[in-house]
Parts: sequence; structure tokens; C-alpha cells
Amino acid sequence: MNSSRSLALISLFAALLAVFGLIPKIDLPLGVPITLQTLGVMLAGCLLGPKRALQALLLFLVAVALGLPLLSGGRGGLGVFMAPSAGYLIGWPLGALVTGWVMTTLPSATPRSAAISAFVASLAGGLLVVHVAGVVGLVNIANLSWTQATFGTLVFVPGDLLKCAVCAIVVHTVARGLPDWNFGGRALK
Amino acid sequence: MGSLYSEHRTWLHGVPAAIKLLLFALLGTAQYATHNITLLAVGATASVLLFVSLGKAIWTARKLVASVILASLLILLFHLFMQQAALGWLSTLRLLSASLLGIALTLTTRTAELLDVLERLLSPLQRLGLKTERLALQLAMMLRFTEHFFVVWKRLDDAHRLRTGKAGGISLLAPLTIHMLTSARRVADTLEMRMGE
Amino acid sequence: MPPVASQPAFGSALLQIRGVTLQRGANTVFSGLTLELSEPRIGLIGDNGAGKSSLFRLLCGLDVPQTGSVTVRGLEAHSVSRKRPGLVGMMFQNPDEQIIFPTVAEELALGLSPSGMPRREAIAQARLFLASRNLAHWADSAIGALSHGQRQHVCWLALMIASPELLLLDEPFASLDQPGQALLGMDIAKARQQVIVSTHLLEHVRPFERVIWLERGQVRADGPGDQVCAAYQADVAARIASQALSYH
Amino acid sequence: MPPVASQPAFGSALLQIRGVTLQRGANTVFSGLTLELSEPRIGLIGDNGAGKSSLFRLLCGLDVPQTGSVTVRGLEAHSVSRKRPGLVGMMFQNPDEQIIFPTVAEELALGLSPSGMPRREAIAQARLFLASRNLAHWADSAIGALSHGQRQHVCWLALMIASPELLLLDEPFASLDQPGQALLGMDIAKARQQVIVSTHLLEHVRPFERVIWLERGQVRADGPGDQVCAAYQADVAARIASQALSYH
Ligand SMILES: Nc1ncnc2c1ncn2[C@@H]1O[C@H](COP(=O)(O)OP(=O)(O)OP(=O)(O)O)[C@@H](O)[C@H]1O
Ligand SMILES: Nc1ncnc2c1ncn2[C@@H]1O[C@H](COP(=O)(O)OP(=O)(O)OP(=O)(O)O)[C@@H](O)[C@H]1O
Ligand SMILES: O=C(O)CCCC[C@@H]1SC[C@@H]2NC(=O)N[C@@H]21
Ligand SMILES: [Mg+2]
Ligand SMILES: [Mg+2]
Repeated sequence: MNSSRSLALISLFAALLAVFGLIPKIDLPLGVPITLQTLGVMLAGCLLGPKRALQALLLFLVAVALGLPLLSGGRGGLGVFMAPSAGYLIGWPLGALVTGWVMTTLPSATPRSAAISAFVASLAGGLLVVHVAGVVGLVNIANLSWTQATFGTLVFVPGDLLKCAVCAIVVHTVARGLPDWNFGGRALK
Repeated sequence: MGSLYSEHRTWLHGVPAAIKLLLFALLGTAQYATHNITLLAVGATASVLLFVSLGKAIWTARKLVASVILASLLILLFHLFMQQAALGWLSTLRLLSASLLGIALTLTTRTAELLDVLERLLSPLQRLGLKTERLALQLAMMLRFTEHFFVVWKRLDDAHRLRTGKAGGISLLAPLTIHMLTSARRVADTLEMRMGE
Repeated sequence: MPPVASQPAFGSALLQIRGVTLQRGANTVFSGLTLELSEPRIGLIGDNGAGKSSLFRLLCGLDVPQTGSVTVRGLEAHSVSRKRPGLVGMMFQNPDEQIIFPTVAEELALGLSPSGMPRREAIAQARLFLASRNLAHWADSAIGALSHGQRQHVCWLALMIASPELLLLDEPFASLDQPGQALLGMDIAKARQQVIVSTHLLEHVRPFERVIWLERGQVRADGPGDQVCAAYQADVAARIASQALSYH
Repeated sequence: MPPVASQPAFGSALLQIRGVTLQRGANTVFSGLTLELSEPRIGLIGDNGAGKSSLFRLLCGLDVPQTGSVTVRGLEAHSVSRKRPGLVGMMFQNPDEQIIFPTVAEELALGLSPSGMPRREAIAQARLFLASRNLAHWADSAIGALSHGQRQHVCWLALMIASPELLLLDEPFASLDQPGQALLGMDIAKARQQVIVSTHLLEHVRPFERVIWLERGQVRADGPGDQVCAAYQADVAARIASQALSYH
């Protein structure tokens, strides 16, 4: 089920998240940082398709859980899964899955249509799903009320919208440069 | 795939991969656990010293290190500007030690050694029905691709500098994506040919 | 067109391509290609973009044809799957992304892993293999510190040590120096496996019993090496002459 | 050692390498290398790992020597690309390391940017250039959809359109088909710039007035193309013979 071919692509996107982790994060009082790693979630979904994107994010989180300091700002270990931002972290694989799934259902025949689809898919998976999971986390772990958590998460929305746009641009470039790339991972090769 | 591994043998080459990985993981966890700036500063100083002690071996990663330092400085400046000096130092020190130790690990550890360690470490999970060898290989490949990102970025930057006289900067983002995806496809081809399935 | 020299050397045809159409992106690379490849040594020549690398990708199952079939010993090429490492080995045209590990010994050892050999033992064996070729000093060399031609050499070593039953070599001579080319030529001559080589350096395939000249995805000629190479060279000379005329 | 044929064709020496030591990682590639390169056509030959690509990296300023100096028209080589982007151009050994942009026209247009030409105009010019070489259909081709040899061809086109004053070509013939090699040969012959070519295909540099044979980072011979190539070939033949003897 997990072919060597998938292995390379999954590892690549897990690595992409690790690289984005090197890019400085901005800390907010909420205890949840603004990071570029969510862009990795969106890209994985759009370029790999649901199954492999999910696997890529799970792989990344396994590495973090093992203690490797790959979360933005050099953090790792099991502790991060008990912090206020844990909901978001759990949301990443789900978000990647949904992004990939939405991408498979939308057209991607031309660079333009692929880019628009990518924007919509990232909005649904990378933004909506991740934020819902994040709010649930904030309520349950940081003991915020639902309203507080919802308002809290809104701070990230402008930035995340920007990431959706960047994701769409990248997808546009890939569609031009690698015309035979299968968005949403429909075919194997 | 490009690699940063240095054949110039250093003392760290001789340290078992398990210990290096453990140290790296402990650092990640400790960095998460503490907010004590003095402690983090001690950690960062230790990382810098360890890194410098590798001598000539750090040559292949010189550009990468320069960009890490630049990134660290940028966060610091940003937080100073936002009047959050403490938070700034916290982030800077964490990023600095994590990346320097990560690079040191990459420079001095062979992938085969790393695979050995990961396989042993994960073997208990076999009882849960997980294919742990596969997972170990995947983790190792993830680290290889992280390295490859920098090698490809440096290559593109070299080519861009040579051809236009200017550093590539942000305009290399799209080419980098395409080159990485192409690499991944070729690596996938190779793995499929050499490992089957 | 020179006649087909068919001397099935391994009993039944090892490789069969029947009515294959291959589309890569927007390009139709082959349409209705049929070939039977059973000679122990086969050369593949032709212009850039003729389809040599694409043919190799079909043969080793990396690409699946839109119509028609490609079989290796009666098995569908792309579904050989788990058996592939022992059956088909390929040296890709560009050495860079086919080298996975950061040092030479590890890289060679990877070729032994499908046989189930423990990693430590595989590395030891790789060292012995390197030593047997007077390259012991390469064992701990970082791949990134080798020259381009040296990396191409490493790719060949990795294929030799893995020793699959069918060797597909895509432009294996391109970056090798002359002694390296001669050595590879001797290795190929001695290999007990079936070997298919694509190259622009005709002297290396001229002695082969069969050479195929591809042109825009079609077989332009197919027969004994010296004949096909001579035909290709005559064609090239004619084209160069007309090129030189129109060149201003 | 054949004598140095020095015919400074461009007034003063264009390129000077003085007492250069180059350390790449753990390898000392050159130590105390001194060369003056002023002939309009210079060939660079030698075994894999001899230092041909490293020499090119020095000349175009991508690597900086630990001791000694490399100057191009009196400027430190490593500051040339910044100060005079149009001065030195290099064709990399591996096309995939050189090509930056995803389509052919964009890639060629990059070479025009140092001249300050707006991007749109540069792309239009690139299209014209392609059309002038009967390659108009390549303009919108994705690089990834070209064959390896075609990509190498693109690298040469990119260099031609940028038209720097000094051309460094690292194994430019390696993946080209024979008509492509002939065409490149004619382009080189016609170029009004200084051209330095490294290659394992000796026939392409034999007519050059100067060829340098590098061996393990040292100049083993330096002189007229036919003499140096003959000396190298004799050496290679001797080595191959002894190799064949010890080959079992
Ligand atoms: N990045 C590097 N780090 C360390 N050593 C290197 C590096 N690149 C090359 N070398 C070493 O420098 C020497 C010269 O390499 P170079 O690539 O210049 O050879 P070359 O003459 O171009 O060979 P080829 O014909 O294979 O292209 C070799 O011994 C090689 O091992
Ligand atoms: N990934 C791809 N997507 C679309 N078209 C491709 C792709 N790769 C190759 N092609 C096209 O297929 C044709 C055959 O390419 P192939 O790489 O097989 O040529 P080749 O004979 O190996 O050439 P070379 O001598 O340059 O290696 C070419 O016209 C090329 O443009
Ligand atoms: O690094 C962590 O501990 C997890 C960070 C989670 C950050 C969330 S993800 C969605 C939202 N967008 C951001 O930029 N940050 C938050
Ligand atoms: Mg090819
Ligand atoms: Mg070279």
C-alpha cells in the first residue's frame, strides 16, 4: 500500500514542514505562534492528494513526537501535544487530508483552474479544518470559552488567507513547469 | 540527492548515532519545557562551541549557517521592535541551538547509522502492527530531503548569481518548488527500481 | 532498413513491447511501437528526444503505456513490483538523483538490501567490492565531494553489486573519462546478464549483435551494430552537411 | 611537456590564476596552480576528478581560493558577477543545476536581465532568438518535458543569448546527439568571444590552438591541441592496456 514512490513524496513534504520550521515564528500572547508550517499543510494537500498528504503530516508529527526540534522555533517532544496549540497540531493532518480531498474533486486541467482549486481547497482544509480543530483544542486545553477561542483564532485568519494565496501561486507555477503533475494525486505517476 | 555529509572526519563522526540523536531529541524537548533565558543561553553557547569544534567539516554548510544566523537576528530585531525583548531572546536562542545541532548531526552522521538507530528505537511499535522499518526509512528520507532542500537552494542561488549578478532571493521560490518536486520524482523512480513495490 | 538479427539467446524473449502508445504530458512519444528484445546485448541510438530514455522507463515499468503491453519474462513490466530489484536494474541518465545515501559504501549497500541482507553486512560487502576494484578509498567518500564523472561511476558500481537479471543503461558513458569508458565497456562485455545500452558514442555499441535506431518514437533501423551505426552516421553526416550550408 | 603556445589574442591576459590553492571540503583540489589564459579558444581535458569543473568554478567566482588570486580582466573573479554580470558565463556540467525557470522562453530571458531589459521584452526577444534557430516550438515547452540532451541544448542557448564576453563550457557535448554536437562546434568556432571548453570528446578540442591537460589538480601538459590530445591519448591507451591485463 505504501509504495516506494509514495515514500519519496511523503518524505519530501514532511521535510518541507521541517524547513518551514526554520523560518522564524511570531509569538502571540495566546500561546499559539504564527508559523509558516500551515503553508506546508496546504501544499501537501494540493500537491500530494488526500492519502499521501495525511501520511506526510503524520510522519512529520511522529518526528516531532520523537523529540526532534522541528516545530517552528526549534521545539519538539511529547509536551507540544499538551500545549494550548495542540488542537492545531492535531488539525494539521486532518486539514491536509481535507485539502487533498477537495483538490481531487475540483478541476485542475489548466494552470489557472488548478490555482483557483488550490485556493478553495486550502481554504477548506488548511484554514477551516485546522482552525476548528484549534478552537476545540483551545477550549479543552487552555480552558478558554468558545467565544474567546473563536475570537482568538481570528487573529490568524488574515495570515492564513495569505498562505492560501501563496499556495495557489505555487500550484500555478507547478502546473506550468510540470504539466504532467497530478494534483490531488489521482494517478500514481 | 545532494548531501552535506562531510568526509573530513571529526570527533563527532565517532560518536554513536544513537547518542547524537538522543541529544538532539532531548534538546528539542528541553527547549520546549523551559522559558529560562539563562538556561537557553547556556544551551546555545554549548551548541555553538560544539559546532565550531567540528573545524573544517562545517565548510559544506557555511551558507546554511549564515542564513540561520541571519534568520535568528531577524526574529530578535522583530521582537525588540515590538518591545518583547525577552520573547525575542527566547526564540532566537532556541532556533540557533536547534539548527546548529541539527546541522552538526547532518554533517557527521551517515544515513545508514541513523537508520539502524531509528529501526531499533521504533521496533517496540511492531507489536502494534506497524511496519517500523518502513517508518524508519521514511524518517531518514525526511531528513535527507531537508538537507536536499538546502543543497538545491544553494545551487539555484549560485546559478542565479552567476547569470544575473544578483542573489536570487524570493524569485527562487517557484523554481525551488519545481526542482524539489522533480527531485522527489526521480528519487521515487530510483527507490522503486532498487527497492521494489 | 537492415534486417532484424534475432537470436533469442535466453530461450524465450525476455522483453516484449506490443503495440505500445505512450503519452508523456502533452507529447505522444510512441504510437504503436512493437519490439521484441531478447539478444544479450542491445544498443539504442538516435537523436536527442528520439525516445531512448522513455523506452527504458517503459521497460522497467516506471511508465505505463496508454495502450499495448510491455512484458518482462511474461510479467507486466509495471506490476513486477516486489520482484523488480532482482529482475530489472536501471542506470538513469543523470547520476544526481539516483544516489540516495551520502557515502559511497552505504549507497552500494542499498543494492543488497532487497536480498534481505542485514545492513551492516551489506556495507561490509560493499567495502569488499570496492576494494576488489581498487577503489577502497571511495568507501567513506561523501557523494557530494565526488566529481560528476565519479558519481556516474558510482551509479554503475551500485548496479553491478545489486546484479539484477536485466541491465538498462541510459547514456552510461556520457560523463566518464576515457579509461572509465574502457573499463565500463569491459564490464559490460563480461556481464552474464542481458544488457541494453543507449548512447551517443557509437563506438561502444558498434560491436553489438543488435542495435536499434530510434527516430521520433519510431524504429528507423534495427539490426547488427556495425550496419545500423553506419546507417545512422551516414544520415547524420548528410544532415550536418545541409546544416552547415544553411548556417550563416 | 609540449611548449606553451602563447598568443595573447585580446591584448592583455583575460584570465590570470596565480599561486592558487583550492580546498573543497576535505580535498585539496589545487595547490600552487598558476595559469594565464588569453587564447581565444582553450580546451581542458583530463580524467574524472582532475579538477576541470573546479577550475571553472574558480574562474567564474563561485569558489574562492584559500590562497592566491584569480582575476578576470584585472577584477577579482569572485566579485565579477556582482560588478560586471555580463562578463563571464558558464554552462554547467549538469543541465539541471543551471536551469532555473520552468519554461524555455523564461529561462533564456533570464540571461538578458543583467542588461536591464524589461522582462516582457526579454521574453519576446528570447522567442525571436529561438525562432531564428528553428526552435520556435520550444518557447513554451516546460523544461521538465524535454529530454536530457534537449535540456543541455537549452543551457547553451541561454548562454548564447546572454552573450557574455567569456564563455566557460563544462562538458557541453556530453549529452548532445551528433548533429547537436556538430552545431555546437560550429557555434563555438564562430563565437567572437573567448571560449574555454572542458570535454572528454577530444575531437572537439583537437583543432584548438591551446589545450590544457589537468591531472590531479596539476597541469600535466599545455600546448597546441593536437599535441596535447595525442599525449593524453597515448597515456590513456597505456593505462587501458595495463587495466585490461589486470582485469579478470
Ligand atoms: N563539493 C566538493 N567538495 C569536496 N571535494 C570536491 C567537491 N567537488 C569536487 N571535489 C573533488 O575535487 C576534485 C576535482 O573535482 P572536479 O569536479 O573539478 O573534477 P572534474 O575534472 O570536473 O571531473 P569530471 O570529469 O568527472 O567532471 C575531485 O577529486 C573531487 O573529489
Ligand atoms: N516528462 C516528460 N513529459 C513530457 N514529455 C516528455 C517528458 N520527458 C520526455 N518527453 C518528451 O519525450 C520525447 C522523448 O524523450 P526522451 O527523454 O525519451 O529522449 P531521449 O531519446 O532519451 O533523448 P536524449 O538523447 O536527449 O536523452 C521528447 O520529445 C521529449 O520532449
Ligand atoms: O507550533 C506549534 O506548536 C503549533 C502552531 C499552530 C499554529 C496555528 S496553525 C493555524 C494558525 N495559523 C498560524 O499561523 N498559526 C496558527
Ligand atoms: Mg535520454
Ligand atoms: Mg567536471
